[in-house]
Amino acid sequence: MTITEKKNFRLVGNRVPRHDAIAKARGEQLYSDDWVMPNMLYGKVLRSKYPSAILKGIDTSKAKALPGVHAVLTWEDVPLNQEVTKFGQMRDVGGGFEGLYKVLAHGKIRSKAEPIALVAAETQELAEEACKLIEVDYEVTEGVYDPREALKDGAYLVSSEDDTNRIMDTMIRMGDVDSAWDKCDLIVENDFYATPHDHAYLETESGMAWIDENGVITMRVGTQVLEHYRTIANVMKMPHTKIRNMGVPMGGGFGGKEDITVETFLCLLTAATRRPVKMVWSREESIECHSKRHPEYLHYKTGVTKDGHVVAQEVNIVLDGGSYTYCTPWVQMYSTMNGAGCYHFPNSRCTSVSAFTNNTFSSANRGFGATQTNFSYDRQMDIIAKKLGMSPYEFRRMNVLRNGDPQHTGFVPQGHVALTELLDVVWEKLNEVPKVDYLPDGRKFGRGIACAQMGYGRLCFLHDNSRVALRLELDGTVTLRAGVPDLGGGQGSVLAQIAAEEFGLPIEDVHPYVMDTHLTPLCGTTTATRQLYMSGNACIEACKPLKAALARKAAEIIKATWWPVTTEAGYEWEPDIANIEGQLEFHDRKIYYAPDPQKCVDFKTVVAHISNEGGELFNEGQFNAPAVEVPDLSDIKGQILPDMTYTCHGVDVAVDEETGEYEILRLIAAIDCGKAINRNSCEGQVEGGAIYNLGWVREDLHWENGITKANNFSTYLIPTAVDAPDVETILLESRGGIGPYGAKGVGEPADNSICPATVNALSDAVGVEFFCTNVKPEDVLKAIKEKNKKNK
Amino acid sequence: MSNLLPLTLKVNGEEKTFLASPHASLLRVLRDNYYWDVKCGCEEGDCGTCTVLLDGKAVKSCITLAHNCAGHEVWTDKGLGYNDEITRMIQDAFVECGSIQCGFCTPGMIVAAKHYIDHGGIADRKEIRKAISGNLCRCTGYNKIVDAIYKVAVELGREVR
Amino acid sequence: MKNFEFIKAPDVKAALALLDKEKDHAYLVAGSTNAMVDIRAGKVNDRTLIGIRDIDALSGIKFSRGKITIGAGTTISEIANSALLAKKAPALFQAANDFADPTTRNSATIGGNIANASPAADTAPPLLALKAEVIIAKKGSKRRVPMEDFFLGVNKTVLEKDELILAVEFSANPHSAFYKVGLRNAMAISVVTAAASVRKDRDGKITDVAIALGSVAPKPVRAYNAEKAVLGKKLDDKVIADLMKAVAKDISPIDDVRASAEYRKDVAPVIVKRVLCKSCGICANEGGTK
Amino acid sequence: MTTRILATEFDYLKPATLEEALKILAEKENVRILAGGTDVIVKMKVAGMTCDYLMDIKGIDALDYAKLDDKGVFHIGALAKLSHLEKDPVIAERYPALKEAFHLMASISVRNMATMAGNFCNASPVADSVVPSICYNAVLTLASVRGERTVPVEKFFLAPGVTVMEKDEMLVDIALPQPEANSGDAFIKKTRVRPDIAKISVGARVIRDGEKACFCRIAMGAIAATPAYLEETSALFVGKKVTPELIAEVAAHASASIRPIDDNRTTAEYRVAIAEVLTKDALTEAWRNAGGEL
Amino acid sequence: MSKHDITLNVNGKKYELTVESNELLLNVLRERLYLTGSKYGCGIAECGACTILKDDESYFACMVPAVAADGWNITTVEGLADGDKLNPVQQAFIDNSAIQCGFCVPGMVVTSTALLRENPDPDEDFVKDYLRGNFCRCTGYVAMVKSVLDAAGKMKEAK
Repeated sequence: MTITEKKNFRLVGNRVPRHDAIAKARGEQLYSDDWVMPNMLYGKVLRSKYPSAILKGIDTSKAKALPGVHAVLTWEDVPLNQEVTKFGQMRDVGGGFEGLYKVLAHGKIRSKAEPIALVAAETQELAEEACKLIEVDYEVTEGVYDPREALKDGAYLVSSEDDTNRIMDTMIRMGDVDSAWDKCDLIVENDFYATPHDHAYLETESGMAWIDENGVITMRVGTQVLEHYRTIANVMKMPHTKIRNMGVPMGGGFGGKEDITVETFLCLLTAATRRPVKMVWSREESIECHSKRHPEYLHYKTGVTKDGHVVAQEVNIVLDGGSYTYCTPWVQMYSTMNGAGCYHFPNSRCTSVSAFTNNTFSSANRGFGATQTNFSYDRQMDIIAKKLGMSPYEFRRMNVLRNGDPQHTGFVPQGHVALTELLDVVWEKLNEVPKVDYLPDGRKFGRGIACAQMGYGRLCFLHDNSRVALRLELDGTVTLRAGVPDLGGGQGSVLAQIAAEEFGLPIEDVHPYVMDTHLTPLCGTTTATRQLYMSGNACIEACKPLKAALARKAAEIIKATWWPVTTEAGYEWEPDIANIEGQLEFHDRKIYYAPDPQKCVDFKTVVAHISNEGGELFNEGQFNAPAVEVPDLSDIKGQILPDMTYTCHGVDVAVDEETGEYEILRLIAAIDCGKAINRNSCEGQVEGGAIYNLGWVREDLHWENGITKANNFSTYLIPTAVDAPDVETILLESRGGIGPYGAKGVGEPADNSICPATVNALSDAVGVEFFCTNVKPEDVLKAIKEKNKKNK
Repeated sequence: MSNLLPLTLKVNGEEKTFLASPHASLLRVLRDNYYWDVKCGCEEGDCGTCTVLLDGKAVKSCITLAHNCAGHEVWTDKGLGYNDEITRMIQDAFVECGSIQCGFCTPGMIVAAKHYIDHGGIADRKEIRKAISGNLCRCTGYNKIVDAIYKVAVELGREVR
Repeated sequence: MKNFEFIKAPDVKAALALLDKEKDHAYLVAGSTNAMVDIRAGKVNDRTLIGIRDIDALSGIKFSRGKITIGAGTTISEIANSALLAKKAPALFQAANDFADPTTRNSATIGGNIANASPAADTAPPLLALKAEVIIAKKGSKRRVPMEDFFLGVNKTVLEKDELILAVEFSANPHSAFYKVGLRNAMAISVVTAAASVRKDRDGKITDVAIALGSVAPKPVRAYNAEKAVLGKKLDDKVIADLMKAVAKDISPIDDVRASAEYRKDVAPVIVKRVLCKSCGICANEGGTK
Repeated sequence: MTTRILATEFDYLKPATLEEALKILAEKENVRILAGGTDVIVKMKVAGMTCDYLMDIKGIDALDYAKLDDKGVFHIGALAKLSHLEKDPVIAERYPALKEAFHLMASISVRNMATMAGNFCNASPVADSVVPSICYNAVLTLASVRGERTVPVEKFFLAPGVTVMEKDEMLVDIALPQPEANSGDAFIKKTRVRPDIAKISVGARVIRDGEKACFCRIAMGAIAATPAYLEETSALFVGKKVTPELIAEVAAHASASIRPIDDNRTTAEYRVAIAEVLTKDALTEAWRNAGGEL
Repeated sequence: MSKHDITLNVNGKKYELTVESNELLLNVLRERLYLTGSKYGCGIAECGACTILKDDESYFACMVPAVAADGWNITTVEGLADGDKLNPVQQAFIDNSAIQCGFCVPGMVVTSTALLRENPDPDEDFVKDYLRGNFCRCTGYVAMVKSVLDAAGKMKEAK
């Protein structure tokens, strides 16, 4: 257990207001669309009308002739139209992990709304008009829209660069599944379907780019991966020093702003016109064009003994990668690793395959593949518990992982495994309200529980690391510089809080400067719930040498102030005060000698002394995650993720059996966060994640042969304030994480186990099993009607 | 392109005349004149990030015809924050209660809360949720936002349910 | 390219004059919660926008001699907060409170809602159930059209190009109710809506009834067959069963992005039963209350 | 006071013909004429000069000429630019001192914009193009709706920035008589830095008759309220055998007869001292240019 | 105050603007056309930082009311280069490292360009004299004069 000993925290663990909260409340926070420049042009993307076609030709002459249009670009104008997709990893991984990224369509059009041409014009109306004047010669082809069809021989080939639709195969196994079936008293097989899910962040993709006086293409685009500047530089055939993203806080990301969105288009247009260009996607464009959560078809075959012990489980997953690779291989790793989930199966095997289709491309979405399997394996366990006549709580409690149990790749996580405690606390809280069959208003009551595990920190074979820079200012405050993209999780503020805690300063004395590819040290991506873990530790690393220097100087000053004993022969030190340095504590802008707090010195004074002597007031600390080699994908063994975070959710629902409408009466969310650094932010992630994952049960993109029918906020319905129940959050602090002060990552884990818990509750209420993450009133009513027909 | 007509509005207490095309939305007129605390999340009246006060009533500026507001008074979150005590209380409560994550929905949310409080809003979580049901938020799950508005209603001595 | 003009009409007379002058080009704009969406989507172009938001004469709720008159310019908020309507026309009051969200309700007007004539217009079923009349004016003349004749089809009404809705009028009826099924509890275009209003004699027999449904046909419809099934009878399980069977004949729902026709066929009878029972003051046992 | 903007308000007029311009001058009050603007705009920025109307005469092509008339007199129109005059062959041949004056004025960009007439109307005591003009007996033509009148250059100036022009008059032409045979001239200007306004400038023109000068005009800038014609001193030079001594005597008289002032460019004392030296040099050079020996 | 609709042809592009009678050409170029190459240095026609070309002659933009410049064919420093290809003077200034702070350089290169159009083969004195209206505080003009002569030489070779 790597628990740092610091017990008496002053700031860590409190509800600390964030440094940017006031600006956001006052409406002064500027986002990607809040910026204009003189001579600015408006950029627009012409997108494919068909999900699957061959691009025969593009005639841009009429568009170019329209007065006020300054650039019309197609794939020929892109210096390097195809590049390998990277996601800020410092190490080349290859092996099918880094797929193809095409800037503008060429050859086969692979999904609806794939970018074909770019326009820059003096007004938005002109840009729209110009797009209409571009004539595209499509040869519409049949396309393939189901990954299982795409994998069959002779299926329509989505990509013009590969000779198969198959993206990647992986397999994880433990024990001997094949021989274990006969040890099972009950074998249950089910097929689950995880639906595509849109991030629906409130701020659509937008940003600006301009060329500065020295020819550096500077962008102001909110993105979760600042390191995309490398890919863009390659595409523009420019040195990595000359593409800069002066990052902007995002109006939500959730993984949707992890891929390149507007950046490359802006760079191409500003290079072509030598004028600043702004591009803002409409909501319709955002929903149709950016990535979705991977739709997954999961087949579960689970064997258990009659007294409730799980014996064996076979999982086969088919992922719909959509039109381009993007994050599919990474998501597939998470899904495969999490196939059997947080249950201790002596024998398990999970195979997965991902395939191209002509649907919108799938990539990162909060949960990153773990949510799809979490829904399936927890539903499967719920179904089995019912078949065994056991309480869903007891059955789970018997089989969840415990400290020392290996993951399915054989690796034993060092962090604390709190699944049993979480189950206990949620079940107890749920049962504070007695379970009933019917509510007084006649609605059917249902209760469900589910638990989950999800990694935090990136895949270990990426050799992930993060850097934070600190500078002691002469007035005793601290400047923190970190290239940490802030998508709303308070990633910047928490680093300031950690630095303030380390130096014993109030939070307002540390100001974070964030998100600039070239002026702030790169912290790595804001993905995989890694920032608190990686950058938090990097921040502590950065503090260490500075604290050491401060302690050394403080010791000298304290000695000189309080301990000189004058004798005839001059000064004489008391003998036993040699080791002051080791007993100093930092708080309230002072450095105290712990044994006798009256002896202290101002933080500012110590900084001044160091400065006078030309000492270093600046330090950049780096933290490296545990690193492994790329595993053998056909039999993945060893550590894949640095550590896991465990969650458990309990849900009570009321179902109107006549209309199928249902309401979430209670939602209990429990998580072992290791240590809450900023309690408001930690709770915020758990509450926000709960409603985000709850939304997955109701939101439906209505995909039909590659066309997104629900492409705006009046048809793609995310939960409003009246649809979201009050979330009762329970934060367990096991101090068992590998983040700063024993913290664990909570961002994505908070987006797990609510959807299965809700669907478990609905199945409990209606008495019919649901196998799809999306359960609309219509589905509930149909299930009730079929059940009634069967009972007759 | 239709021509631009002069449009006089009182925005955040200042009388101003803008040039706006006949079909321009109040949102576009405000944002094109650098009132950037009025956000655009859908431009269809479905997300609420563009909520402003028009003559004291919360409206969605993206589906409000700008010229229909000629001579009327518009207040945005930023303007209210500097001129209205109640809005300042709501803003501070949002900061203290951790009701803000990405902050994109916050300006519209605060204006909706201001409308609710101004029209006799009581300290009742269900009523508060109804009042902000026109303002989508994807990050917070609405919990802490309701906490903040509840806190302000209590501080103002409203009926507690 | 978008091409519009804008003229502000200070009063009804001016508005009618403009309508007469502009004819096909005219496009009335009050709350504009639908108008702006259509303009942005390009469904409406080359028009003269006539701003009628500030015409006070067009808004207001009046009650005299048992009749309620609601100005076309009255916002849905005013209706949703009207104690008078809560008592005298609960169907319309409930519909207004289920309408989109409070912020949209501050702009949207009842006139705009029925003029736009969406099959899912929330205020239509209650007005149909309350047997309202639409008071329409054009330059120099006025006419009254019963609600049931007002709608012609999807986004189509009897309104001529140069006509303006002045108000809707109906006789108060506390025995009326409304129920909406939507995919969300706010900002949700209705999947099915139902409204009913009844008059009963002393021993509970229904002497007069009107039932209406939304989102189940090209236009909001009266459920004549359902009405026949209960007229002159006292509500009991058999009558309710007949009622629910009859509803199927009144509706012709379609599949759309919100729900399937089958679901609408299943749900419509249920919510008709609920609104009728509520109108009659019988607390339906399996009713879902929001 | 700011020089980043024109913080004064006025209406801008641009007459297309001279008649129209003169009508404006007659009818409107407080009108300022804008040609090159290098004096007017500076005074509006720093000297608080204001006007109700700024009349831009650059639209009147008729005023843009520099040509000989049939009687051999050289006429310079109101819009003739200093840089063009500097390169004008007739001036180079007939009025070398004037060419030298033009060349030494301000900078190439100012000379591209400014007009000779403008330099006159600005009526600075140091106007470089005025000093040689005095020596050449220039005659100015002032036009108004009431008609035209001519004024010899030495009579044109009354005080710094003030001329004999009436409110409704406009300087339209500067006429330079044909210089007589064996006449010689010179123009010397002393400044702190090259493009600066002169500390003192001296012009001299003589006509040689054998060993004597039958005509002499000496003029000086920056030593009096207006560009000065030292009539008395000039007279001393005429009718005597020209010798270095005579030149020295005349120079001494010149320096004694002037009452210069101190200003931020130099002191009165320095001007008096230098006046003598420059007059000597100017006369020597003029006499040589007229073919005389010393 | 009067308003005037004027047309300025700047660097080959036509701009139609409405200007107040007292708006100066320099401010219109900088704040309305965003051509911030021409600089404000003194405002009283002394320093040359605001030098532009009218046709081929160098003018001080701070001395001209914008309304008086109606119809002019103006070249600013931004108009000297042809895309990425700098004009000979600009290139010479770089090659001879004649640029330090660079604030006077726009005026300097514009005036030098006019110089070479007027006199393609100047000597050192002519250059020094021609540039006397363009102040520079960093370089002491030495490298700049050398650059103009270098540019003249290169242009002669190119012919």
